[in-house]
Amino acid sequence: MAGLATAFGSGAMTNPMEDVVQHARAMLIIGSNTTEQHPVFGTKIRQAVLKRGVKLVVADPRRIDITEYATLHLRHKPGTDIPLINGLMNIILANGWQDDEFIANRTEGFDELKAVIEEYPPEKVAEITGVPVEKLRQAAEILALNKPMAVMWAMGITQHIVGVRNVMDLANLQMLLGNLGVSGGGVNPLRGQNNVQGACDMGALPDVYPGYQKVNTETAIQKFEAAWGAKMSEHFGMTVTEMIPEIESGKIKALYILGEDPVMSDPNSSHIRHCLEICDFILLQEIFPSETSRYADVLLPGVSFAEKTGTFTNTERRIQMVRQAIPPLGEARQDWRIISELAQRILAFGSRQVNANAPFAQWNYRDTAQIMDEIAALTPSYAGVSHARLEAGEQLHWPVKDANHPGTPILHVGQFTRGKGKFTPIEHIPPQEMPDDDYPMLLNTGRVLYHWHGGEMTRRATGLMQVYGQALVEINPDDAERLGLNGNKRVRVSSRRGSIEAEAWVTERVPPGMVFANFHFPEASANELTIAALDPVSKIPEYKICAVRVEAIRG
Amino acid sequence: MPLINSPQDLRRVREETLQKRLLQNQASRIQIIVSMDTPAIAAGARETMQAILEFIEEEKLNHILVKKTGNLGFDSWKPIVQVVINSQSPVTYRKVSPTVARRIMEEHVVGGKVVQEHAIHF
Amino acid sequence: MKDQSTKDLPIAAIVEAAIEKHGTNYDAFIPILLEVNKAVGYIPLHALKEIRLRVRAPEDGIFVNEGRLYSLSSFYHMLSTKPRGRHVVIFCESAPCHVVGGRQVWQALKENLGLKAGETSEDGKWSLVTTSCLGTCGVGPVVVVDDEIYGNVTPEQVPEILARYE
Amino acid sequence: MKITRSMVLVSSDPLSLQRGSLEIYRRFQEKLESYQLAEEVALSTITDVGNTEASPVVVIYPEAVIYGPVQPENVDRLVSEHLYKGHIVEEMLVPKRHLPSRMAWLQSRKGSLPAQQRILLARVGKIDPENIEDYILHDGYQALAKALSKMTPQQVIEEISKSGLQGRGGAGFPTGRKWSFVASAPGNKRYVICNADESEPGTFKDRVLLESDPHAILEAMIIAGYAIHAQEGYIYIRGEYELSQKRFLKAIEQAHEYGFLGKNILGSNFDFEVHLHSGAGAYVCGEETALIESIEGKRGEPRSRPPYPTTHGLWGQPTLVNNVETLANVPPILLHGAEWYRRFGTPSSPGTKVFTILGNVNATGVIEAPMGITLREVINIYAQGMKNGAAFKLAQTGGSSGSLIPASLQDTPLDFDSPRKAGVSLGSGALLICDDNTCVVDLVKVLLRFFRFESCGKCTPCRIGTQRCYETIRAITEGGGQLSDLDGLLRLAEQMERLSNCGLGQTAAVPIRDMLKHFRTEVEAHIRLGICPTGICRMVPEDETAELIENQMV
Amino acid sequence: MISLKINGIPVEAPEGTTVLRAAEQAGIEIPTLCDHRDLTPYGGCRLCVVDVKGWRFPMASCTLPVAPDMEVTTESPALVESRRTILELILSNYYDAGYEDSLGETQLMRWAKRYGVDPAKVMLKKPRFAVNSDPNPFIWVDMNKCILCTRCIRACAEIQGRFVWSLVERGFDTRVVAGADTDMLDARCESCGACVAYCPTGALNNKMSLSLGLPDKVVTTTCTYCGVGCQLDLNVKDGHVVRVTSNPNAPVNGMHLCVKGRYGYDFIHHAERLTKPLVRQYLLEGTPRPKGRGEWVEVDWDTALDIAARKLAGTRDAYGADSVGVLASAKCLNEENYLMNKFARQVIGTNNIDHCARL
Repeated sequence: MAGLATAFGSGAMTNPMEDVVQHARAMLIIGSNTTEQHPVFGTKIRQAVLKRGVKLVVADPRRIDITEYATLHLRHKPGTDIPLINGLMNIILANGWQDDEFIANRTEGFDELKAVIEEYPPEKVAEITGVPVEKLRQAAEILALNKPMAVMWAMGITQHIVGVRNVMDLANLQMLLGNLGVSGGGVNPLRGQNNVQGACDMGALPDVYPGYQKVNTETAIQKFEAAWGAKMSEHFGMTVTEMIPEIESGKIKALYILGEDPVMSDPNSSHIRHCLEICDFILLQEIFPSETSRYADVLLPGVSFAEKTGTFTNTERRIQMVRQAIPPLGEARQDWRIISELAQRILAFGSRQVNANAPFAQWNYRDTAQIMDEIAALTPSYAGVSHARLEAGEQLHWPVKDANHPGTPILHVGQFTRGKGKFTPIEHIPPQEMPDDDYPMLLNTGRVLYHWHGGEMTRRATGLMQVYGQALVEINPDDAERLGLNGNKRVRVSSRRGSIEAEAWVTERVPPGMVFANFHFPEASANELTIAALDPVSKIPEYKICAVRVEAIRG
Repeated sequence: MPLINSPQDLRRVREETLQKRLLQNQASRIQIIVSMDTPAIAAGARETMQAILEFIEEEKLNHILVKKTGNLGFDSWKPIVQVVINSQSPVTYRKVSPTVARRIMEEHVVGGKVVQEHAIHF
Repeated sequence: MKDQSTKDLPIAAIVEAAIEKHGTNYDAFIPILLEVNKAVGYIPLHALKEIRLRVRAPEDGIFVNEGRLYSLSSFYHMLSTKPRGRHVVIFCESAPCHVVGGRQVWQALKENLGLKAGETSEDGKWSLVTTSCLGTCGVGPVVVVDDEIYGNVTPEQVPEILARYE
Repeated sequence: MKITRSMVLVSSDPLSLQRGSLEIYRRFQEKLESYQLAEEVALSTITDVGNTEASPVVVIYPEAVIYGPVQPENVDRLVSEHLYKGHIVEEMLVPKRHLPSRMAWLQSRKGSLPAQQRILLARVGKIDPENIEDYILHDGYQALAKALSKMTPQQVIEEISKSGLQGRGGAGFPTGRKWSFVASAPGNKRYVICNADESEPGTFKDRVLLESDPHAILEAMIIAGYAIHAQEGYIYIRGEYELSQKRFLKAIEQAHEYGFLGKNILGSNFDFEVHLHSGAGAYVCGEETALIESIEGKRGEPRSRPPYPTTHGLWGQPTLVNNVETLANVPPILLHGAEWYRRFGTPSSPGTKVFTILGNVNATGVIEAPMGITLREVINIYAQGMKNGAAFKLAQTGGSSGSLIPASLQDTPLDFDSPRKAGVSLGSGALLICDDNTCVVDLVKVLLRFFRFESCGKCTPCRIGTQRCYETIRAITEGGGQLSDLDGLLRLAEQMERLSNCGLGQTAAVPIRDMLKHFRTEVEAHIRLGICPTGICRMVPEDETAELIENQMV
Repeated sequence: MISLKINGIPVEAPEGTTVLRAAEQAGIEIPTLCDHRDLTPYGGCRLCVVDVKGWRFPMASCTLPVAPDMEVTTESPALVESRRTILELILSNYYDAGYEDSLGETQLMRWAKRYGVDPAKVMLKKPRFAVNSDPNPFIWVDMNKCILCTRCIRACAEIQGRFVWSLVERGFDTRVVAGADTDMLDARCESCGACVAYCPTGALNNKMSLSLGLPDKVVTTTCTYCGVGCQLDLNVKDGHVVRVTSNPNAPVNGMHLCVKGRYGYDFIHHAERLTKPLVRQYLLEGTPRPKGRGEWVEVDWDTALDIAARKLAGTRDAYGADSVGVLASAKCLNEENYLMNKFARQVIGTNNIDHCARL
């Protein structure tokens, strides 16, 4: 969430979901297939439209389900989010719909923004994005004149080489309209997995300690060295999208992987396989054998969510209890126990200097409540969080500043974390790999309602497999006809990196020239095709766009 | 612009219509009114009307004005036809089948003699 | 039967014309269905889809799906969800017609057509259905064939009335 | 059919009876025989003449003269002079001053029919319904012009209130009060809805008005719109009434052309539009909230009340729903004034009522008579007696949901109060008159089949209750009834009346209750003796599919 | 606030509250089948009728708004009689094929018991519909138990926004069908199971849980799938999750869940679950790593942890802390992610820690 951090000083969904559905008068959903990826929130948005007549603008190249509820569907070309957003801002400025008071009091950098925005007149934007001028004007009017307006997005915005810039531009839009720090507004990135937010909050990132304390700052280093009793590294670590390729260069020799399946979830699977193959040592902690487990050396059985107690932090920064319902299966152990035991053993080898008297040097945890107390002690935004409060039924959105603080459902009320909100002018950069003569179609990737991520869990759920049992590649009827599919449903999709075979779903959900594939099924995972082009800041790969060739398989 | 834009307009239109009707009545000494509502049609009023028009056509009785109206009398009497001659009180006929209609045309309208067995006495 | 020929009927055009006349607001749903029923003889499923596609307008807060339209079609008895014969014979079976000889006329209809209530003949010529009062009780018993209404019907007249239709 | 040339009515209210009217009646029978007039002259009785000094009275048609007080010995002279020679016996006439309003209508002779009091039907049968000029010529749009130019909306409502007009849809709610509720209810928009979903079997008064005088209803809707500050009106005409729809649409078109609809009507700053909405074959849509649901493009399921449409109606806004006949009263009231209007009918039920007469009688159709007329009068004066001289057994009033009135109650005045007191209801004004060849169980079976068929299915007591009642009654007609069924039936009927969401389920119980109240012996005969006294019920199980009306659609 | 009296008890309720809800807030339970606090009032079943002073007939309390000085009586011999009639009528059109379900006592059976109506006596003798009439894998459809309360229809429309269910026909022939009388999935069902959650009779049931019996434990937890953070109840029997049910108090989602949350739980007990630590044969033998890493061997925890610890520590010591990469998990607990962060930074000494937030 680097984009939001630049603009506001902290990056997370600013408004709770319920606040958005209850109070927004207009919504912009861009790059989020909300009803399939965040189904319960998706249905709440539907109800906001049905019951309150909220004006909904959906910007998405695909005719996803939520477009049925949209007042307006902007079917812009993939990779043209920035010109689209700039174009909307251009129209807003031309009509004087911006919130001058908000801009004056709470932001900086407006003039620079304005200069760039002027470069994006509607006609030019229509040309780049493929959205007619008339629709751009309608969208701008709906979004500007129905306040508060909330923006929601997900991976459709971030999984581009310009992901961070996309996000910053959406932040620009919302500052321009004064929709920040208010109920029913905000910038709202929908976090994909159940505890992405929590994993980030907990410092499972190469550049920050828990609570986004930068690893290269003196205060943070001192704080954690004191707490953990060990010398801290002072430079940023590698992201997952860097670590695995760096195996090839020899920089990375060993991996400790907890419950992840990079072969399925990372771009350019065949290259990932190659890297893992040559890695010296891989420790994998999992609940199922996976595509990645083929490359592991030690496989430790962890447990599912039903077998442990602790907390998840959802997309709206709400910290909630997970409670153990059944004992761990077989000899499987709760993951926190495994990590602790492993840590204790490694520390016992003694080659690393650890001051055992430091307050949090030890790994002998009784339970996860005790771990949470440690988190609270070291993480300002979780300072007031405890299992006891949660068990008492308190609803806590971080930041929770102390044991009596009620939490912060809406961010940036009255003031941004960094003081003034910062406008950053954003210029359009085309995607890394665009269709050409050899690979004439564009591949978009994502998930479907019935499956989850690499499919490790959902492919093992009988009913889900009955409804959606194999990978489907969405393809427009025009293309299907051009390819001579003629009822023959099998297609081969190839990119410069690999190829998959799958069943075609001929549908108008995708525009001509685009195919859409998911990465839930190992035998036809979209990530065999995707490109490992990364956003320079966030290191997020450009999953949403690469060039492919589609052929009918004669059978 | 609508035809009537004030209560005065309404009065005027009414007067004009009245004059028009008086002229019409002078032109058409004989008027035949056929009840044309759903039960009348169900009982065969369309055929009756047809028979009357055919008779007029055949006999070239151009001075006769045939009009339709809504519910005229009991349903059990339908089809119902009224004959008005010289603006005198109408004679109402019940159960006017096409055959009866022709008889009424011949005997009453042309012949001036009321067809008693179909005339309503009330 | 009518369903066999619906493929040739311009359902989309029929729906379009109905929308032209009645608009796309919620209050147009039933009138549109009535028009389709009148033009096609019943409401084929693909007509429901055509209506949904043309009527649905989130920008005006109008949401509709086939299920709702089907539900309406089955609730209102002037609409039929099943194909009908070329000629539909409708008999009023309400009390006013019943007490003035409706029973006997109903028997005569069933015997002459060889059909029971709600049935369509195998050659697709006739459908026999009942209705509640048509408001023409003054000339009961009443039988309607297609758009023609017959009053004061006696059992003896039934064959003669039916013979008028090809 | 026998057409009588004259009709004699002898008063038979308690006072007249006390003064020997029975003897007068007997003498008439005798004399008509001896003058050989029995074939040409109908003889009947009339009740509640409301005049003590003149009773007993004798009314003779077609001259519509009233004699009184009449002594038995006068009868010979009346027969020989009036009925035989055709001279009115002037000196025996009731003096004008002794003629109260209750009697006055007997003398009036408007239209082509005897002694109707035509206010609503004044133009019916006189004008071409598709010709707006005809309407204008017959006082059309005068009331609207008066309202718009001389009255405030408030004054219009006051006038309607003063007239004592009550809703003619069946419930009899004071119209003026309803109008003022809607006018004062908070809302962004207000609507006028004319309920023309006339689906009660045997009721077709609205159809007659719509087919024969559509502009009158349209004018009334516009006036109502003005009174309650509405800009839009809907008329919901049942789908089966094609001709009504056609004529009303034409009326709307003409009214636009002439400037009675649209912007700045008659130069005022009042705008009004009317939409015609067709029903599609559902009796229950006659219920006002079901009708509103239907306009909104939903299944015609009645809403729960309160709240009422007066505050939460069409699209959730305050809505005035009036029946066609109710609205038809509005222009004459405004044109002639509330005082004039109250001269008709009874003090508690002013005005006239349009009745539809059906069944085993000589004349069937529509009539308009003052409120308070009795069933006996209707049968004998208007319906011209029972067909084929059969005996009157019962009448069903107000369509399927009305009461079964046995012969013993035929002198109950038909107004809003009296039938209620006698435990019967006036309903929509349909009078289905049945002779003694009618089996009451068979009739009630037909009615229950109707309800089962027309229930919307929303609430349990109606949806399942009508089916269970139908099954039980059907079993009785097929020889499978048990005496204990009758108690169960009555209990279920009572609960249906208590618990149903709308009038349909509530009134479905009425025929059952009336049947068991007035005709229990006949019902029990089916069960105890295994026979149908009239021979109508076959007393054997009938072919299920032939009788059941599953999935029937027009 | 509007003041009224229910069973003589003064009650205050905001304008627009129904009598049933006002009573509920005052701790007075009024029987109902079609009403649910999450759904628009319907007024169909009529079980909730109450007497209101000034009204001749009982009123359905689920649709009746509170009014000032209203006096309501919720139970009386006449009302009991009425409720019994309603239940008898409902059950006279109900059929129980006798299969075991895992719902426990349905609301319908609860009221039947309370008002002394014996379903066995009044119910139909044979089914009117197929007992399992829809082929979808999640939702058991047995319309013989449908009482037309329309909660499923309203749940689908007002919560899921999918409009799968609707009523067709009318009167006694009224039925609930999916779409234009088709299969649920054809009617664009998203299998969220909201209709099941709100069904008061078991006409809609959880297919996967049928005949698994009643749970001996119910645990409220947070869903493991997307970032919305729905809470749900795991129903546990003999150490197995047999069903997921809605928890009405879930702060984010209330009674609502999606298909994965409600029906995607059977991976928990899937046969492929890893239940023993595994290490490659070569690690036990101390031989070089073969191509393809060789065979897996089941070992005890000590062995596995020991090998893992030695290898990681060895790598760190041989190639420096930054030669080790740590991948935490967005599927795991905050506490576990914290430990992974601490592990990388304290135990290994590297900032090479990440997880799949980007993916």
